[in-house]
Amino acid sequence: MPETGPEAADDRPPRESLFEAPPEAEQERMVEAILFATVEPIGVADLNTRLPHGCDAAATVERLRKRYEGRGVSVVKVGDAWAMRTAPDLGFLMQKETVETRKLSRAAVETLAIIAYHQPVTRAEIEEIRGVSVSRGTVDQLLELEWIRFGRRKMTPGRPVTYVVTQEFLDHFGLESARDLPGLKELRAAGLLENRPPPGDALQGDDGEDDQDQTDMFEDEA
Amino acid sequence: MPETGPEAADDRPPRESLFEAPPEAEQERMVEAILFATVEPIGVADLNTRLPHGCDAAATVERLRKRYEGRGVSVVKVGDAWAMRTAPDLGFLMQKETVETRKLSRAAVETLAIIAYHQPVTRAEIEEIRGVSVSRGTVDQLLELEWIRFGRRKMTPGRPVTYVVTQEFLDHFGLESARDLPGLKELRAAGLLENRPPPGDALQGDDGEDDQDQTDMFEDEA
Amino acid sequence: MPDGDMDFSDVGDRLAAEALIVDVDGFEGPLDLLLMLSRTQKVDLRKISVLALAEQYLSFVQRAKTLRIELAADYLVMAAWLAFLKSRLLLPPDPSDEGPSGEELAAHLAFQLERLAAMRDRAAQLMARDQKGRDFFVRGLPEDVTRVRRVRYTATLLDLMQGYARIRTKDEFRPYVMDRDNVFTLEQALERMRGLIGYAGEWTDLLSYLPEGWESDPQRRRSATASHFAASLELVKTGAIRIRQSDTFAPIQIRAVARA
Repeated sequence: MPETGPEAADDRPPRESLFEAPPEAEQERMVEAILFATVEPIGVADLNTRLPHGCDAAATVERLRKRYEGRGVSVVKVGDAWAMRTAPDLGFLMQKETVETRKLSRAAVETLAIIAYHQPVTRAEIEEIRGVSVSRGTVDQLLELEWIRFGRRKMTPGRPVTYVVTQEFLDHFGLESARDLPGLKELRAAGLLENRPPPGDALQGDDGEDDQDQTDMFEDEA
Repeated sequence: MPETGPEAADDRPPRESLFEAPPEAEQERMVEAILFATVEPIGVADLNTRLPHGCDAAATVERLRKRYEGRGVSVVKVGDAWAMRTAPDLGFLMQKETVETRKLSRAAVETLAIIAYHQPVTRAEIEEIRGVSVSRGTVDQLLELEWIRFGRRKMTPGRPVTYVVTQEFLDHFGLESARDLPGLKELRAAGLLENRPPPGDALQGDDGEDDQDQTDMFEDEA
Repeated sequence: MPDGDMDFSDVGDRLAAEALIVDVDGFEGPLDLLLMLSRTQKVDLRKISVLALAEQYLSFVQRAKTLRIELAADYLVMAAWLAFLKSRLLLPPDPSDEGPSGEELAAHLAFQLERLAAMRDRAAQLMARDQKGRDFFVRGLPEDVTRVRRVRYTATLLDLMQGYARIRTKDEFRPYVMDRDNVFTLEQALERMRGLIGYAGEWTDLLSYLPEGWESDPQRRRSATASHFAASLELVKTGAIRIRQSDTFAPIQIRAVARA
């Protein structure tokens, strides 16, 4: 719609006082330009600081998302941030752009999945789930890819460090949030995300707290 | 959105036969995605080799250019090639201001102080008081900061321009007027002046008179 | 434990077991191996026969031993634990034993296997998702945000005052030159009074001796008054004049001493 260009906006100067936000169409152009130009997802707060005073980035980005529905490029939500990405079904056109990634080992892939579904999770918990020790290289590789990062320490003896997945992880796998991980609800319903200690384990008391932490983490992200 | 993955694309083979071009809208999506993701501007011939057989890149890119008219992003021709760029009028959004706070130089502080205490004051008078010449840069910096401005010209030979402090200056330093500046007596009481000021110093008396004296002093000298 | 014993009468199973032994390095620990073994039961992991699984595992370890394959310690630890579990499951519960029952232990193992299987499925699903740089792409030519660096200068009122104080203090080191415009010195007063004193036959107010232009301006008047007073005292000392004051703050009067 060429009518909504900058000229159109200039046609209504009386409404454009210094402290009045630009018209919606203009705000949309601005958010479009910012998201378009940037590789990293941008948070709504960041958008607002870059937009002129009085703009509503949250509402604008939603409108923009609608506008791009079904196009070759889409506006996607990544955690609390927004980005533009090409439509996944057009990947076949992009051989030139395809980035060759190091093949992840089975251990790395499993560890990543465990961190994603059980976050925040300690190394000991990952080892408990996989039944083998987690090699340093595996964690390092995931940290290097910026798919995982350190979370807050667990309030259990030794205050072990935890791992959580990152925004880059969400971005890479096209997830809006960690709650959108496939089958998360089913796993939780089946009790498979519980950190259930072996029967007779002395540390049984911590169980309840741990679960609390996990749930909180996902709820926080909502 | 795993449903729209590569599988989804595979779901519509009837439209993607080897000899039939995808519908116009689909071609547009494809060109849109390629122009978005490509690292450098891409020519029509290149586009055609990347698009499925039978596509018309030249016509599609023109349609796409029209579609983006007036948007925050535009399809532009770069030499013989095409690229997508953010609209030129939104360039200001692509700048991120980082404000660095730096202490005013000693020369600037002293010059400012002299102007504040002795306004309206000529450059020659500032130099006389400071005992050193005042660099053009220092005065320019203070003018730029809008802490000083030009006052009326002095009615003396050469009619030199004078400097006075601004409202901006008063706001910055939390003063209601330049008369609120502490006098030398107060400076001494505050321990800022260790030594006795020279006899006959214009600021020796009480404050109210000082201002008067200050002005007089220079008018007399002129 | 409905399935009871698991034997290797079936040739296929036996071959599978052999293959497992050869592939032992390919397993990521005993739990991984157990999960693989459980697959041969071809049932929902929740309905798995842990007893049968234990049997399978133990016979695997046995075969590995006969084939002189070195097994990592954790495989042996698991074997010992499964042997213990097996005995618990087979023997009637001992009421005096306070530890967890065989069923509880078996249920936990089943849970662990199910959980590991679930994580593997999810990992596979995750990797099958559209991935950035493979299925969808970011902007190829990002227009980097140009950073405009703006310097904001600050100074506090204290800086300002210190600056001014600095200049003013510096003034003191300037060679001191008395600003004489408003000062009437003792010498000047003495000179002047000596010339005038001869005419003072009567008592006259000292202030009437102040020179013209020094009577009205307060600063000048102060200076001239002081110097004339001092000069008159000097003249009294030499006996040239007499001086008197009738009361505190009353006018000071002088009179020339009549020469004998």
